[in-house]
Amino acid sequence: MDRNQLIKWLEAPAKMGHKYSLHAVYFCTGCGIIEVPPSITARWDAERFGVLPTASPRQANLFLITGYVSVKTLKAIIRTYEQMPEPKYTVGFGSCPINGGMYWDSYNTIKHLDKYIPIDGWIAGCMPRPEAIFVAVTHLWTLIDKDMADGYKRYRKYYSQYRANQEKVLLGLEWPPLFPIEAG
Amino acid sequence: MMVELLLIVAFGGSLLTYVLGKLSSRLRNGFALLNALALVIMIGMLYGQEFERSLPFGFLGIQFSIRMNMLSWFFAATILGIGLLAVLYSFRYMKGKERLDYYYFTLLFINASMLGTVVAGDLLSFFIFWEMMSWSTYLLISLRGGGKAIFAGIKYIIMSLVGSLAMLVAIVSLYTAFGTVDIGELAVHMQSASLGLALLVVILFSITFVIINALWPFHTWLPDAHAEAVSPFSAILSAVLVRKGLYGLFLLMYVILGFSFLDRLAVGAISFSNVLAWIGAITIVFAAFRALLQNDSKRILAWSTVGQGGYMVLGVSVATSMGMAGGTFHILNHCIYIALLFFVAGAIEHRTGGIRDLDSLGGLIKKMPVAFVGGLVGIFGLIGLPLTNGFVSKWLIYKSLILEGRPFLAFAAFLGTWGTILYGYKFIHNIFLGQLPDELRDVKRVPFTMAVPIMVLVVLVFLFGVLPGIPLSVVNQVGTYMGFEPLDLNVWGIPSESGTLNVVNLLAAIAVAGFLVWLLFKTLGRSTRVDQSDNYAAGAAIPRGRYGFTREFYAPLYRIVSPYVKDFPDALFLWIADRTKALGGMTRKIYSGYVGSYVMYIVLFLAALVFVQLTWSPW
Amino acid sequence: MDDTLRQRLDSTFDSLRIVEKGTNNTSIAVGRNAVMSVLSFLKQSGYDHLHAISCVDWIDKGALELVWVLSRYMRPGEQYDPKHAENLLLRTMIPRDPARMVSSIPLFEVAEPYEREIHELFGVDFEGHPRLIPLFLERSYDTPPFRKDFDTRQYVEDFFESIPSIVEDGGEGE
Amino acid sequence: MRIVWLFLSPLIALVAGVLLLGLSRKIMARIHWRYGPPLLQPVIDIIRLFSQRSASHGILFDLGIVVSLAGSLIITLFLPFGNIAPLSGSGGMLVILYMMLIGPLGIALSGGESGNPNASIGISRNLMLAIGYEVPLLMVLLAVMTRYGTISIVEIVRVQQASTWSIASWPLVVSGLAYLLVMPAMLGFRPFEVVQAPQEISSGPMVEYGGSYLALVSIQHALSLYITISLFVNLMLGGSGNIVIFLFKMLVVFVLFLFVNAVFPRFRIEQAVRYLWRWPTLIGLIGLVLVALVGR
Repeated sequence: MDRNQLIKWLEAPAKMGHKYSLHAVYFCTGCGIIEVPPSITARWDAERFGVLPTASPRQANLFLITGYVSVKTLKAIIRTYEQMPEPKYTVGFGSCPINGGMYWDSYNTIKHLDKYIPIDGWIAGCMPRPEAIFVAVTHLWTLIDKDMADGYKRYRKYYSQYRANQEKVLLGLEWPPLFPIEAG
Repeated sequence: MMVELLLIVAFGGSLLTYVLGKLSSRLRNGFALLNALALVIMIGMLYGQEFERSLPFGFLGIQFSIRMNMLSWFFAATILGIGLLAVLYSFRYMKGKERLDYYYFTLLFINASMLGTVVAGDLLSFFIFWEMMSWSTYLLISLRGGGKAIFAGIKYIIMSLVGSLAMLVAIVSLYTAFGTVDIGELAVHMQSASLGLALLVVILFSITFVIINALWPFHTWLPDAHAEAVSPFSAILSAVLVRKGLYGLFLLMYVILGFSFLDRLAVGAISFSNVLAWIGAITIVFAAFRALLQNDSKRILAWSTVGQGGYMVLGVSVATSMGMAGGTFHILNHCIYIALLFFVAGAIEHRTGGIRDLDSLGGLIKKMPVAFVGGLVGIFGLIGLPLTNGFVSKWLIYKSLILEGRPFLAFAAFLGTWGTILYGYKFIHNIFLGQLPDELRDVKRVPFTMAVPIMVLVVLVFLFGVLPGIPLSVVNQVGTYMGFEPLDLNVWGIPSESGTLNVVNLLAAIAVAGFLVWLLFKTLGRSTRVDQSDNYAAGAAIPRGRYGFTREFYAPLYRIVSPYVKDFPDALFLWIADRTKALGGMTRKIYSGYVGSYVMYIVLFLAALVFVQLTWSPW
Repeated sequence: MDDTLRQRLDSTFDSLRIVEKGTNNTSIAVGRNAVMSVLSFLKQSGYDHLHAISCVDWIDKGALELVWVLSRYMRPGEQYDPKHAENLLLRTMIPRDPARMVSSIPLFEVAEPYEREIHELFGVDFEGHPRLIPLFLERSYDTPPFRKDFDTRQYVEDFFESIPSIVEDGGEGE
Repeated sequence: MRIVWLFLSPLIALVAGVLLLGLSRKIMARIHWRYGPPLLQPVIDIIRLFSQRSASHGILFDLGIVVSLAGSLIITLFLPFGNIAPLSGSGGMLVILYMMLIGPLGIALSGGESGNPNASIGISRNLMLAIGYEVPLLMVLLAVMTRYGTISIVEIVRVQQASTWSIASWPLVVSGLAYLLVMPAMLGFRPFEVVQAPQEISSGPMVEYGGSYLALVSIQHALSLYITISLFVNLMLGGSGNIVIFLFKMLVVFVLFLFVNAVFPRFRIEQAVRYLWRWPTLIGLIGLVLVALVGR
């Protein structure tokens, strides 16, 4: 550990903790999840970056949305995202969450995921290789360092817009709003 | 004069309650409470007194006598204390039920007759009070009426009758041998008694006391009785009434027989106290695993009553001052926390409209916080976690067993405790934790008059757990009365060379550590309170209705142990009862109502007589 | 399909068309009213495994075709022989509007999810189905989405593209 | 001096426990042919968790883990750490046995309050596993206590230092073998990792813990590793007067069971209990009978 790192640790331990302990929700949303097992096991070993899959969203702070998102999956994604404790980071993985990808003209697939939950970064490609996950992780480090990974703050701030979009596509949600929604 | 007055107030009060009940229910309730309170105050004033007195009337030339000493006082205090709380608790619990005059009368009458047994100075009056106690208990067990209640009552009374008969035979044989039934005189005479007589008396008395103490294999009446009895009476039944068996054992082993005689009652390694200890050990393990299989809140507690009786017997039968103190102290502790638990179970039953099935409860911690605290503390006491009273007595029992070199008995005691943890947690979890079902959304808090007994007992559990010196000094006096060396005591615990117990140190350590962790938790962590429905369900909103795991809480363990923990004694007794009934049916067939057959019987009988006379000529 | 079964089928039901293309590729086309009796007959003849119910939209003919995929593993009353294991398709045409069919749950309980699926994707109403509630879809569609006249491209443009982006302060939509 | 140790020994236990946790992840990674996280990864995780805002399900949800961690901290005062056991005079082995309950019981109550069935299943498995390994363990402990005729753990350590380690002495060697067999279950290692079982019941009792809750539970987990191993070292390997040697003994024991952990799959709970009630219990029983026959 060089001296810069040490100074950073002393200055902002919470931020550094978040950087080097990214625990991911192990939630298979689409076909892209097939790239995750090699990246967390012996071949690419994500644990050396502090990235570890967890069993429950309560314990996690990183959400990888891997692949296309159908309307039903979106519901589970929103629920899972809302149950993660703040600060939390989301990364869209593959081209489908970005703009629908090859499922653009599907009647039941979400096109732009960032209309429903905030996204801190994208990994483009169909499919991205596991190496891309590590590029994304290191990139996320930079974003956390510069306080630019602020999706959870944006979610809080523009919650009424997000909630309206979610309710529009899902025809209503079964759970009450996470944050109070101001009128208008 | 005080003791006579005590008995008069107790019995008179119960009768008067019945009479007053015919006038007004409020008057009856007030008087019952006042009566119970007066008795508690009187027994408080009697603390430390020791005397014996013959009453001015007699029966068949036998003088009735009553006496007061630390042993009697100890048991009388537990009886009257729990009695007072049970009466207070009954007001709301029994409200709106039928036959209330009868209920209060019987409740107070049981208390009075239990008091009678512990202050009786001779075996005859002991027997009379004992019978009064048995019969009134029967009446209260089957108070609710209906087939099950009557069955439970009959089961109890038959087993109790067997015990009473055994005791009667023992008393008569003692009387024929020594011409007296006074306990003090008998104690002197017994030292010169023959071994055969002593053995007979010991075995007969033990049958009585083991039955009433619900030890294996004579425990079978207790779970049924609890399932049917009303909760305040369940508290009395399992806290004090069952322990009359231990009072009897104390009387028999240490007052009438004494140490030197007990040592002589042995054949090789099989001595009386050894047999008793092993019965206790079997009881502990068997009851713990039986309780695991139960799914009814009161049946779980009933089986735990059976099991805890085993601990007391273990402690008592070790016959060192430490084991004795542990056993005696455990009687007091058990009486506190089991009454607490029955009060809690009763409160749940009262507020949820009679639900006792653990599968259909849940999440009540938010609705009934007082009951939760009571239940948690009671279970902690039952397990014997440090800082509760159960810990100190169990510590004494374990330690005496280990130091006496009886690891197998100690193992049984430990195993029972670990079983207790399992069913204790199940009790807490299935009633109070988890999701609140929709049907129980409108459950109200525990009513005040039911909360007061619960809170009093909660305080006592902690008080006796943190400052065990206070009750142990009383226990020490009981031990001294029975001829044991007094235990070294401090108000904070037990100093000893082979391992000191210091509960106040423990309390301080836990308090400091708890405070530090709490501080860390509060300063560093931030949290938001969320609703119970905001729960991880694999990304889905949780479904309506039940979202919990309560059914068959220990299913894998059930599958492993259930083939081995069948209630064999119960099946055996039921089989005997069945056969007896069948035999009765056959006997009834003899009386066919046809004169010819009667004539034939007579002729056959005469022929048999003639045949016998001709063959063997016995006459 | 063995000849005895074919003869029995022909003799029991009229207006039955059996098409056999090679081994193990047999389909029976029946009128919609005869479906239940043919299904029941086939079930008794050993075809007691319903794999799936499928639906095809013949928009030019103005009809929907329902297909029951059945399997048999042994002939009833005979020893097991791997040669007897066969698949069979039972097909019927129903009008597109109104699309109605009798539920086959009384014969095959496994039909329950398949019929729900066909109901929500093709808009076929199964009479006698206990709960025709959505199985996969979270949204409701004017035209059932698997029908050929459902324009997915139009739907995406009309609906998904109409959902607004999140408007943040000090900038256009994200 | 005693006051200093009163605060120092939980602290050392804490540090040692967290290091053991980090070491376990590193060694496991190396056995899997991975590079593995840094040694201090648990510390980073705990820092991260403390900075997160988590969800609370009620007062008992908070209190349960506080009590659990406090209880675990206190046991370290009863275990002779080297020669020092600040509170050893307050109850001996029996108190340790009971205090070891407070940790799991606190988490059980807290997890139960969360109202998640996964948590309840985990707790029920935890308690079943506990009664599974307590049967042989209690036999072992009773054999040790009967053999040395005391319930004071300091006394047990002193006798061992004067003569030989328990595990190397007749007849306690049999009990020592049983103890070795139940150690993985006590540590919660595979093949007995049924309580958390992340792939199966979403990490069991911990499913609803996030943020500072999970941080405290991780610390408690580290402490319970320390406690379990140090009890074994004290009872069987003779403890030590020297802290360094003591910790080295702990490390050896820990790494031994880590290798077991790394290569085994998971039992089902029923298989685990059946196993624990068969071989370790049998061996423990033989040990107890031998001790009862041989005497002190």
